Amino acid sequence: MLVFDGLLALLILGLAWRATSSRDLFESIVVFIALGLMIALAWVRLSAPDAALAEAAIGSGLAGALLLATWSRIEPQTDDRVRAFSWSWALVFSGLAVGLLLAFAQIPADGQGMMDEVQAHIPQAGVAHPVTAVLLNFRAWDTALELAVLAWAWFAQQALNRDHTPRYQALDGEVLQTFAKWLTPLVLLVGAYLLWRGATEPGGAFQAGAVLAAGLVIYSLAYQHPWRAGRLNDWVWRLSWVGGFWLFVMIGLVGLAMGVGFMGYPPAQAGGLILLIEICATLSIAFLLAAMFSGHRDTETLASKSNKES
Amino acid sequence: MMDFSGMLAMIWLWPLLFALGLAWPRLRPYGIKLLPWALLPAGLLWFGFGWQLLADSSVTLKLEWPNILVGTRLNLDRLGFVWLSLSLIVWGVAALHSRWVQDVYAWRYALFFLLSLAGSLGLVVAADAVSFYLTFSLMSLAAWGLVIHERHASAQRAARWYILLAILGELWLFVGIVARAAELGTTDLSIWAQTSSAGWGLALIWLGLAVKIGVPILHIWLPLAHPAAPVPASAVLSGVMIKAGIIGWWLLLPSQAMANNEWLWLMPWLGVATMLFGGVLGLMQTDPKALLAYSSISQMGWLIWGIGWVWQSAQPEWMMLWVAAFAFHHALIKAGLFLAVGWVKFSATQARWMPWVWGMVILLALLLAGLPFSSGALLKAEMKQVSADALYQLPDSLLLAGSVITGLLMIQFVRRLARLEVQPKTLEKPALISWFSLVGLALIWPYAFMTPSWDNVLSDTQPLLIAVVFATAWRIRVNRQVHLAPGDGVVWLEAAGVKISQLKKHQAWWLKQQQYLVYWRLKSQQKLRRFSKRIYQAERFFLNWSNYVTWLGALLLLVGLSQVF
Amino acid sequence: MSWMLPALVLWPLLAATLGVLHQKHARHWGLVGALGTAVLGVAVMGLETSSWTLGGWALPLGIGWRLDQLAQWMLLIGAIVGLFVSVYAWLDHTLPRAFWWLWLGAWGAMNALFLSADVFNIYVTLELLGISAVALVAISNKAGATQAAMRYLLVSLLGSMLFLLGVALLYGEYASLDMVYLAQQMQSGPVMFLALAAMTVGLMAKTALFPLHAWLPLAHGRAHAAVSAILSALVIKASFYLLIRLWLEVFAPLDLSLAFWFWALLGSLAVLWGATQALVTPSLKQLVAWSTVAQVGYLAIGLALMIDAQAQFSWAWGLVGLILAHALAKSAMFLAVGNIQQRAGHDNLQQLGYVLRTERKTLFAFGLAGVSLAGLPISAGFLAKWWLLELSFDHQAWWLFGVLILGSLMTAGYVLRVLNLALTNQAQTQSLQAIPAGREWLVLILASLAIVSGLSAQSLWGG
Amino acid sequence: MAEAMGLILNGLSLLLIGLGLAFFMAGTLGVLRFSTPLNRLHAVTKADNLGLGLVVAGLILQAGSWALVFKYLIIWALVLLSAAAVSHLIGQRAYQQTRQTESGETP
Repeated sequence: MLVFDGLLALLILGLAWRATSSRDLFESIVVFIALGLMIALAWVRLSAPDAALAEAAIGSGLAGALLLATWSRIEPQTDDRVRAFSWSWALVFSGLAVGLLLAFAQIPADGQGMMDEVQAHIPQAGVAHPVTAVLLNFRAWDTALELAVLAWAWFAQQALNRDHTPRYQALDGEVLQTFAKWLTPLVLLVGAYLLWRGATEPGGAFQAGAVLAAGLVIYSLAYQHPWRAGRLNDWVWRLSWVGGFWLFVMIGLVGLAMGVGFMGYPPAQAGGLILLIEICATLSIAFLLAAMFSGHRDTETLASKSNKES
Repeated sequence: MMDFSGMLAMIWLWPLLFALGLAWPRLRPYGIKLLPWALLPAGLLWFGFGWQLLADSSVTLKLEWPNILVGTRLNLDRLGFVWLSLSLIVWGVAALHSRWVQDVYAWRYALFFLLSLAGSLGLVVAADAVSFYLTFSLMSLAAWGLVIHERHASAQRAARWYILLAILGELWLFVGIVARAAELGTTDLSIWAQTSSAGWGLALIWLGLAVKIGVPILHIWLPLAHPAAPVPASAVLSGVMIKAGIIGWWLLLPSQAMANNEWLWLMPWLGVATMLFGGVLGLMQTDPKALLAYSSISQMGWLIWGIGWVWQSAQPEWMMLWVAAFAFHHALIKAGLFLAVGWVKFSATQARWMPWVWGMVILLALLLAGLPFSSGALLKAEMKQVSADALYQLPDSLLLAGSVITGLLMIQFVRRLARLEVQPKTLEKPALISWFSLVGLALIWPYAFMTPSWDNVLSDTQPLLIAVVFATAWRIRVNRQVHLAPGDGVVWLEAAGVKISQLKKHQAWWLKQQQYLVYWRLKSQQKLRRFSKRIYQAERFFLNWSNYVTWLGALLLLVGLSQVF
Repeated sequence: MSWMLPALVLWPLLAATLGVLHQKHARHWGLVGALGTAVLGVAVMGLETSSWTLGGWALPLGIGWRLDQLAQWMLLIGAIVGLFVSVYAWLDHTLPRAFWWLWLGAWGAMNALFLSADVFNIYVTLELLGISAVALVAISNKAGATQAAMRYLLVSLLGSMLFLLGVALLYGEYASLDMVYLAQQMQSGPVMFLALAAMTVGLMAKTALFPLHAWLPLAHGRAHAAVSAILSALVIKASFYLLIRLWLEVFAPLDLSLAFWFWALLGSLAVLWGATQALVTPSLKQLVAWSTVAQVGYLAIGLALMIDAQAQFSWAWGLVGLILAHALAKSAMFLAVGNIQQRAGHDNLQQLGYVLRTERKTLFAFGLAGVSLAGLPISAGFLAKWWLLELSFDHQAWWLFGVLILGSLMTAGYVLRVLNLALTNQAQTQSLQAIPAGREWLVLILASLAIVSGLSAQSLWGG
Repeated sequence: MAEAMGLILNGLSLLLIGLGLAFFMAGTLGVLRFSTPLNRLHAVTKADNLGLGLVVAGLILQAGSWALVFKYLIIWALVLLSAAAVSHLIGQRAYQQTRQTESGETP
C-alpha cells in the first residue's frame, strides 16, 4: 500500500502543479476537479471517509460546477505571459519546504488528540459517533458559525451577482430531464441516509447537504431553473438559507436559559435536538450550495434594482 | 475654609471656553471686550487662596485627575501663588488695554490672547510634566498669533523667527521630558524635583526652556517679537511669558537635587553674561520697545543668576521665593513700561493726563534701575546677601556692572520714548486707572514684606549714580548713538548676505549664483516630482503577486528559523 | 454567562438576516442591528471579567469564551466606531442594501472573535469576517473595486489558511485549542516555531503589515467610504488583536530573541513607506488608505516594545490605546473623505481645493483626526505615541525614537498636504452634489472624540 | 466438494475481473487513440459498461450476502444510467459543434 500512497501523493502534487501552471483556464478547471477527487481518495486512505465525502461533493463536485459555470460566462482567455524563473522565489520556497519537512518530522506520530476526552463524554452527547458529537455538541458553536459562513458566502455572492444571466445551451431530446427525474429520489434517499447514519457512523449534515445540493444542481441544469418558475415560494427559499443557523442558535440560547450554557443541550433531549438541528442544517446547506450554483436572485431585488436605475 | 481646588482647573478652562465661544461668529465683535472677564476664576482663586495663605503660609492647594492624560495633577503653593499673582495682574492690565487693538481682525487677537492666557495660567498650577508641557506649548504657540497680528513685514519676519525657535524649543523640551519621564517612570513633578536623571535629558529640558527665557544666542526671536506685537501683547510677552522658562526650569529639573551638578557653576556666569549682553545691545537700540526687549533679556540675567544659586542652597524652596519676588518685581515694571509706550504713542486724546503719564514712566524707570528704598534695590541687595554663602560666587563688580547698565538703559529708554511719533487712539478710563494702579502697586508692594534700612543706602545709590554720570559724560563728550537694528544676530546674518551680494567685484558672480539658484530650484522641483512619481510606481514591486508570495515565504522562514539564532 | 455575550454576536447577525429576508427595509433593520450591537458593546464594559465554556463542556473539550479587559476594550472600540459608521451609512443613500447584512455579519464575526479563547473557533470567525469584508469591498461601484476585492480575497484566504495550519500544529502538539491552556503548556521546539510563523505571517497579511500591505491601499482606496472606515478602523484591528494574543500570551513562553527586531524593523519600514506613499499619492482616498499602512507600523512597533519588555500582559493597554486612537481617527478621516468625495464626485487631490474650502466642518474634522494621527497633544494619538516614545526610551532604542518622530512629522506632512489645498485659491470647476448635513456633524463629533478620548485614555494603561 | 466449488468460483471471478480490466484497458486506449469525440465516446462507454459489468459480476461471485450482491448491481445500474446520460450529453454537444464548424459558423 505504501507504493499506492506514494503514487497518490505524487499524483496530487502533479495535478496541483498542472492546475496552477496551465495556460488554458478550462484545462485548469478540469485538472482541479480531478485533483479534488484524488484528495478525496487521500482522505479515504487516511481513514476519514466523512472528510472524503465532503471533499468529493463540495471541493470537487460543487466547486468544479461553480468554476465551470463561471468559465462559461467569461470571455475565453489564455495566459500568454512568459513566466520568468525567480531565484528568490525558488530559494525561499525550497527553504520553506525543507523547514516544513523538518518540523513535521518532529510531530509525535502517536498523537491521539482529544480522542480520549471525546470518547469519555460520548454517553452524554446524545449521539454515538465521535465526529458528530464534536460537531453538533461539544463544539456546536463552531458548526453554527460555519453555517453562518456558508449563508454569508451566499449573501456576499448575492451582493455581487449584479447581472447574472446564465448561458446554457439548449439540448435536444429529454434524456437529461429523464435522467434527473430518475436520479432525484435516489439523491434524496442517499442524503437522508447520510444524515441518519451520522448519529452512529461517519456522515452527517454537511455530507448530506452536499449530496442534496448536487442533486438540486443536476435538477436545475436539466430543467433550467425550476425555482424561477415559482414552484417554491421565495420566502421558503430565503428561510431555508438561514433556517439551519437560527434553529441551531435558538436551541443554543434555550440551553443558556435552562442553565446548561450557551450552545448546550439538556442531556436527556440531546439526541432529539441534534437530529432536529441536523435536518434543518442539511436543508440549509443543500439550498445554499444549490443557490450559489444557480445564482438565484429573488424577484424583489431585481425589481427594486431596475427601479433605482430608471 | 472654602475649598478652592476646583478653581485650579477653572482658571485655564474658563479662558479656553471663551476661546471656544469665538468659534461662533456672532460673539466675535465682543471678543476684545470680553477679555478681562476671562480672568474671573483666576481672580477668585487669587483672593480666596490668598486669605488661606495668609493664615498658613505652607498650605498647598491640590487637584488630581489620575485618569486624565497620563495622570493630571494640579497644585498651587506659595511659589505658584507668587507666579499666579504676577500673571493675573499683568494679564489683567493687558486685557484692559487690549482695546487699543481695533482692526477687523481684533477677534483673532482675542482668540490668541485667550489661548495664550489659558496656557500661561495653566502652567503655573501644573504639577505633572505632561500638563506643564501642554500648557507651555499652548502659551508659546498661541503667542505666535499675537506676534503676527499686525501683519506688516516686520511682524511677519518676527513671527517667522518666533515660531521657528518656539518649535525648536518645544522639540527639545518634549524629547527631554519624554526621556526624563521614561527614566523616572512617572510624570509627577514633586518626584521630578527630588530625583536627577540622565544628563542629556536634563540638558534638553534646560535648552528647550532657555529659548523662552532668551538666553543669548537663543534670544534672537525676542527683540524681534516684542516690538512687532501690539502693545498689550508685548506687555504679557515680556512680563509673564518670558518667565515661564524660569518656573519651568524650577519645576522640570531636579531642583531639590541639583547641588552636586557639575555644570552648576555655569549658571551664575551665564546670568551675568546675559545681564551685560542684553544691556549692551539694548543701549544700541532706538525703538523704545526693542530697547525694553533687550532690557528684559538683561533682567532675565538676574533671574538666571538667582536660580543658579537657589540650586546650590540647602533650602532651595525657600530661596526660590526670592527669585519669584524678583520675577514679580520685573513683571509689574516691565509690563508697566511696555504699556507706557502705548500711553505715549496713542496719547493725543489724553493731553491733560500726559504730565502724569510721564511722571509714572520716570518712576517706573527709576524702580527698574534700582532707586534706593524701592523694590529693585531692595531685592538686589537681599538677594546678594542671601546668596553670600553660595558655592559659586561672582565678583561684586560684575553685578554692579549689571545694575549700572540697567540704569543706563532706563535713561536711554526715557529719552527715546520722548521722541516717539504719536498716533492718536482713544482709550477709556478703566485702562488708565489700571495702569496707574499697576505703577502704584509696583511702587509699594515691597513694603508689605521688607523694611528698608538706611544701612545700604550708599551702595544702593552707587549704580544709579554711576549710570547718571556715565550717561551725562557720554552726552557731553561723545553724544552719539551707536545703532544696532533689533534682532542682532539675525540682522548680522541678513546684513552679511546683502553686503556680499552688493560687493561690486562680486556682482557678476553673485548674479550668476542667483540665476543658478533659480535654475536649481526649478530643477529640484522637477527632480522631486520625478522622484515622487518613481516612489509611487515603486509600489508595483509589492503589488506583484509573485513578489508578494515570496515575501510571505521569506517572513515565514524568518520567524520559523528565528530560534536557530 | 450573561445573555449579553451571545447577544453581541447574535443580535447583529439577526438584524442582518432580517435585512436579507425583508430587503425593502434592509437599511432600517441594519440601523436597528447597529444600535443594539453598539449598546451591547458599551454595556459589556460593566460586566465582570471571566471565562466560560460553551455548552457546559469542560476544557479541553468545549469551546472557551472569555471576557477580559482586552476583549472588553476591543468590543467597546468596535461599538463606538460601528455606531458612527452605521449612522453615517444610514444617511448615505448611495450604499447598496447589501452593505447592511455584510457589515453586520462582519461586526458579529468580530465580536465572536474577541469573545473567543479557542484558536479553531477564532479561525471560523476569521472566515466569517473575511468573507463579509471582501464582499464589502466588492460592492463598491468604483472602477477596479472588483479586482481589489479579488486581491483582498486571496490574501485573506491565504492568511486564514496559514492561521489554520498553525492551529493544526498547536492541536497536534498539545491536543488543545484553548489559548490559556496552550500558553501554560507552551514549550520551545521547531513545531511551535513553525506554528508561530504560520499564524503570524497569516495574520500579518490580514493586518497589512509591510511588506504584505499591498492589497490594502487598493481595497481601502476603492471601497465605499463607510466600508473603508470599517476595514481600516476595525477589521485589520481584529487580526492585530490576535497577534497581540499570540505573541504576548500563547507563545510568550517561547524564547523569542529576534522578535523585537522583527517587529520593530517591519513596523519602522511600514511607518516610513506608508507615509512616503501618502505624501506622493494623487488621490485623497488612497492617501488615507496609505496612512493606515503607516499606522499599522506603529502597532507593530508597539508590539515589538511589548515583547522586548518581557512585560506583564496588563501592559498591553498601551497597545489598546494605540488601537483606540487609530480606530477613532482613521474612521473619522475616511468618513470625512466620503463627504468630500461624494460632494465633489471624485477624489483627485489636485482638484479638490474648492470643495475642501466649502466643506468647513468636514475639513475641520479631517484636521482634528490628522492631529490625533500625527500624535499632537492632547489627542488620543498623543498619549499613544507618548507611550511608544517612553517605552522606546526604556529599551534604549534610540533609532526607534527617531523613526517615531519622523513618522509623526511625515503624518503631519500628508495631513497638511490636504489642509493646504483648502488654502489654494481654486475656482469652482464642477457642480457639487448635496450631502445630508447630519453626516458633516457626525464626522465632526467622531473626530472630536478622537481628540477628547485622549484625555481619559489613562484609565487604559494606568491600571 | 465445497473446496472444489470455492476453487471454481475463485477462478471464475478472477477470470471475469481480468476480462473486465482488459475492457477498461481497451476503452482507455480508445480514448487516447481515437480521433473524434464521438469515436472516443463510443470506445469509452462500450468498454466501461462492459468492463464494469464484468468486474461486478466477478465480485458478485465473491459476495458473502445477497444484500451485497444487490448493492453491486445497483452500482452497476447507476453507472450504466449515468454513463448513458453523460455520453448522450457529450455526444450531442460534439455533434452540434461539428455541424457548426461544417456550416462555417464559429461556436
